[in-house]
Amino acid sequence: MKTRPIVGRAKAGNRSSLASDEITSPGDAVDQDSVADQDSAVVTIDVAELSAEHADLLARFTGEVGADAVIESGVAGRELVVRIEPAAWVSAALACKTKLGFDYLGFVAGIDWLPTPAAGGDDAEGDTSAPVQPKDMTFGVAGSAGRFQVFARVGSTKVARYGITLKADLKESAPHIDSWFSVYPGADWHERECWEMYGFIFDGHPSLRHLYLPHEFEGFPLRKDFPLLAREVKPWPGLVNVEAMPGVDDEEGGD
Amino acid sequence: MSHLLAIDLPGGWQTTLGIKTLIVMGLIPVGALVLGYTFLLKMMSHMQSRVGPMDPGGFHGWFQLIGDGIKFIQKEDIIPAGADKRVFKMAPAVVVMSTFLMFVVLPAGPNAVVAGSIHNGIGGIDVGIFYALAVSSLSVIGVLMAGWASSNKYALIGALRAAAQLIAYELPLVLAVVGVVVQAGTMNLQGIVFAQRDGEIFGWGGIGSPYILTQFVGFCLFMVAAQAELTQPPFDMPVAESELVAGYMVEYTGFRFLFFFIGEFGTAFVYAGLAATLFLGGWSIPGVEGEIANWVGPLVLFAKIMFVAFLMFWARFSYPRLREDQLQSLAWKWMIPISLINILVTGALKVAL
Amino acid sequence: MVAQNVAFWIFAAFMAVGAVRVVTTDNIVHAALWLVLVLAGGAAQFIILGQEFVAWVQVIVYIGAVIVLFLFGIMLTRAPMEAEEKLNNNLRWPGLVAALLFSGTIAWAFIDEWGNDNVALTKPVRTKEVGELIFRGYLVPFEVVGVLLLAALIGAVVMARKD
Amino acid sequence: MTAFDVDPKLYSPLADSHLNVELDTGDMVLNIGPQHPATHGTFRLVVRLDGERVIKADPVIGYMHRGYEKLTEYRTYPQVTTLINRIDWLSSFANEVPFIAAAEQLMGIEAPPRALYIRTILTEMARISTFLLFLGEMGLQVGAITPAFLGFRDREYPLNLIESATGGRFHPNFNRIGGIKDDLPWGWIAECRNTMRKMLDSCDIFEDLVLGNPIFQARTRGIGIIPAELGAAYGVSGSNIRASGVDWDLRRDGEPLLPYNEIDWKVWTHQDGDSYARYWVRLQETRESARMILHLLDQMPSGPIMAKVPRIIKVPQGETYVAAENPLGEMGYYIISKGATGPFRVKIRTASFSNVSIMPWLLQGIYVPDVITVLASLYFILGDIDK
Repeated sequence: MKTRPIVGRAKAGNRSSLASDEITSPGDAVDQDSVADQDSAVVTIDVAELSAEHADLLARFTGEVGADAVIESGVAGRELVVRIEPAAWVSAALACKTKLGFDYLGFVAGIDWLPTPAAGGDDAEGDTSAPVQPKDMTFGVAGSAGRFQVFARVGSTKVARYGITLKADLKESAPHIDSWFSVYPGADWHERECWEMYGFIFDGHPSLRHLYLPHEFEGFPLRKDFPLLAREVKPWPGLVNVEAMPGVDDEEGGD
Repeated sequence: MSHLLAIDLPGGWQTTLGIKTLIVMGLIPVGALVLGYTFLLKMMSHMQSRVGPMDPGGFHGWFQLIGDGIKFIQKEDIIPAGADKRVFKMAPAVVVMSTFLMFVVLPAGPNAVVAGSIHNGIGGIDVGIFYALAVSSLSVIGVLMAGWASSNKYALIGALRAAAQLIAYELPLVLAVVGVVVQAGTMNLQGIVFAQRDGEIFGWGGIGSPYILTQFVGFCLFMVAAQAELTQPPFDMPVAESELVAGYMVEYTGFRFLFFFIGEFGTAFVYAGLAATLFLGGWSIPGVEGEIANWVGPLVLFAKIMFVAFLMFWARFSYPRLREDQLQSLAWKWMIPISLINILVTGALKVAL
Repeated sequence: MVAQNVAFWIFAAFMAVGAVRVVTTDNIVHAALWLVLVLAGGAAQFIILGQEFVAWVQVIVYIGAVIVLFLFGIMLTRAPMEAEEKLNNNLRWPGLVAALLFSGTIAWAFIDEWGNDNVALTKPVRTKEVGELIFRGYLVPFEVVGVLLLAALIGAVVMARKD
Repeated sequence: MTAFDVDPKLYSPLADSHLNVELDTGDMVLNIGPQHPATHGTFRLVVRLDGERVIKADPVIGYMHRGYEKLTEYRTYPQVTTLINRIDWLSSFANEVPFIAAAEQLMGIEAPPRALYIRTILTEMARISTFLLFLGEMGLQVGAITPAFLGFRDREYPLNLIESATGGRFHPNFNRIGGIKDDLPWGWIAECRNTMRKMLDSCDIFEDLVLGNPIFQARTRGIGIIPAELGAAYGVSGSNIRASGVDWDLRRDGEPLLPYNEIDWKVWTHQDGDSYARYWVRLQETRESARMILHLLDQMPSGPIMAKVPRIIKVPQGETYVAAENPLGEMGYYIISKGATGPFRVKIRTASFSNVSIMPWLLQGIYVPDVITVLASLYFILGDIDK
């Protein structure tokens, strides 16, 4: 995977005076010791040492969470992705927040690895507007045990520039996982969204209820087997092979 | 029989009451219109670089206000289903009535007084200013009626705020006037005008003695309190459109809303008139005496009213809104003590000099 | 004098209707609004008597402040929109008896004291005279009333404070 | 746990859901919204009041939910940009940038420098137009109507520039994978310089008229304080967290999507974390953006505006997360691609969603008027919450 090289590093002079004592000056090479030191507030990474950075972060993460909990890891773009045991979901978050300096919650979301069905169903003719997705079930970075995964990204307002993405597998029959609410209170809404969109149940969440959808809504819209009704009912506008709308002259419809 | 109908009220209330009522009823919409036109539309449009109100009709958007009026009149009159209909309908009338009653005491010339007459030598009601402030407090009842009868929580909160605010600012308003009353030695508005016209500053009577010079503290207090009584920014919590949508007026539409609107601007006109009369010498202007003053007087008064109203609307369009508790603490912790001190000092000087 | 008598009776009729509605209406806000009518009638009666100052004191204090505080309190605490059944109790007859007794006593006292005297209505009472009465003749009662009100105010504050 | 423990009782559903909201004696449940001038759209805030004091607040969102995360799975990459334009509709251009950058990153394409510069300029211009609206709107929410009109007036200038460069005032859809659609029109740069000077002047006006007003200060100082630590745990980002003293700006600290580090600029922070600080920070950032644009115009490189891009855009298999500092905060896209012409899954991380999620904690125990100033100072766009 190719990444764009970093054009340059942020200038030290750009920092506001409020954090001036925490600045690493631009010329400093990244000191591995200081990176390993958890007290150091700012870590700048260079593109050449990217993988080393990730390895170091992974090592620190594994040290905090325990080697048993980490299943697989990988790099997505510029970010470290770690797949962990679902049982370690909350303890990993706690370690990230308290030990690794990831004080900032990016998001909590779900993935359904089932292949995207073709718009309008498999027998839909002519609706070529939607992208054709592969029909086999493949998993992304750091893999997956099954169809459902929950993934979350935590960032840092102090350790600049990168975050860590955690993934955990969920059983398809009973997608349960512990809530992050007690660690990151901001997970509240994200988990509610994830619950209503994927049906993942976050144990320990104070009130899992609908966030976006009406409270009588049934089904989990972001699951891949939930049809996008708009495309079922009405084909993509602009398609030539369209059934004439009622009232339109049939001869011109050309169906 | 005629004697029976022409009820002999004391204080000269009976004098051609009907005709004068008509005049007043004509004056209020005109006053409201003038203020609405000059300040709401034109001054505000200039201050805020507005395009819309400057456009209709060509020159400076002169047609805008008429268009607004037409719009209000043709709008549907909606009464909420849960409303207390009788009270709901009555509320705007109560507010406007309070404004109407205030109008009658403003003297516009030596003999041009609506209420009160020659009974006591100078015309006007004996308790003029006190009367005006008393009837102005009636509008609170209308506001509370409107807020409660609308069956809307925003309206209710707006009405509660209005009540708390109007009660709190009634006191500094009255106390600010007391200084003037002490200095003039009368509560008759006409008498206060005469006192200013005939007064002297350190023995020099060239411009009379407009009380804005001697009662400047009182003037400031009066203007602030009047602004609060009018529920204009920075004291517009009862209508606070960004918080309470429109407060007690939220459920009113069309003509009933127009009533509130006329009441608002009409009352602004009256308060400006009271301030002009109490502190700026009212209709009197140095050098104009005798019968001619009856004709020049209204124009002079009008000019002074426009000046005071300009100050009011300037503040209205510039300032943000205070919070309810800040408003209360301003009234009770600052304005009332200051006005009491003002009265004390005025009284002491009055006795000493 | 006829006109004033007629006016008196008209206002009195309004006040009587208003007073009855105050106690019979099921809606507590309506009761307060009917009370406005009664108090306004009172102010009108004062004007007929030539007491302008007292009339406007009646308006500013009772209508502008007391009733507003009533309404304020009602709306702040519960703001009932509907009529309440529990508002009226079953003490109408004792109430009527008490009212008749009271008005009878007052009427007897008035008639006994003044009899057929006419009230002098030729000239309205000036504010100046009222002021002189208060601050010369009745200064001590005036101050006593002031202290009493202050005590009531402090008492109310003490009762209302939670801590 | 932090020092700012979150009371779980706070989260018992107050508005759960739309039915049977019982009135306690003395308390009053007030619906602020979904149609309310302070909510900038269809946002509903259910507050339980004791007098005018908020006991509990429960935001209800979703009135404008358009299901973009689902829709992106049925669109090709160029089609997705028209969708995400509508997320934060006040700064549409800024929405496109991280998505396009993510796609470029997965495809291994690099946009030429001139395109990056133009992207930066237009992003900053979107920031200026968004913040000018805020600077006026906040005045309006506090009760002063004049700033709102001045804000709308001054906002026209950057919008006109965006329109003349891209052809669209609100939804430019100007970014392409590998560059931008067109080069700047003739005379645009000179006009842009003039406008940016005008923007600096109008910032001075807001500083005098709103920020310097004692009533405004009395209304906003000490109101709605977001502690830095808790704010970060809630995911609050952008100017809101910088107003809490967190020196963190993705333009400088994040992935270098745009050439921000080639110019001289400053990240503004304020220590107070209250509504006033948020206004102050945004005002300074508006100024800083105008200065940045002037710098960028000075350094504008010449050259092509599009890189070599295949005719049919197919993004290789992979995952990436790219976030950018949008006017409202961190706007990120987690794109999972399976090698098709469209994404397999896009997680859209919007700024306002997280910024607003702190509200139940933030609004406890304050007065109704302060609710309005806090809402206004958090500055959310409904489309950014409901995506």
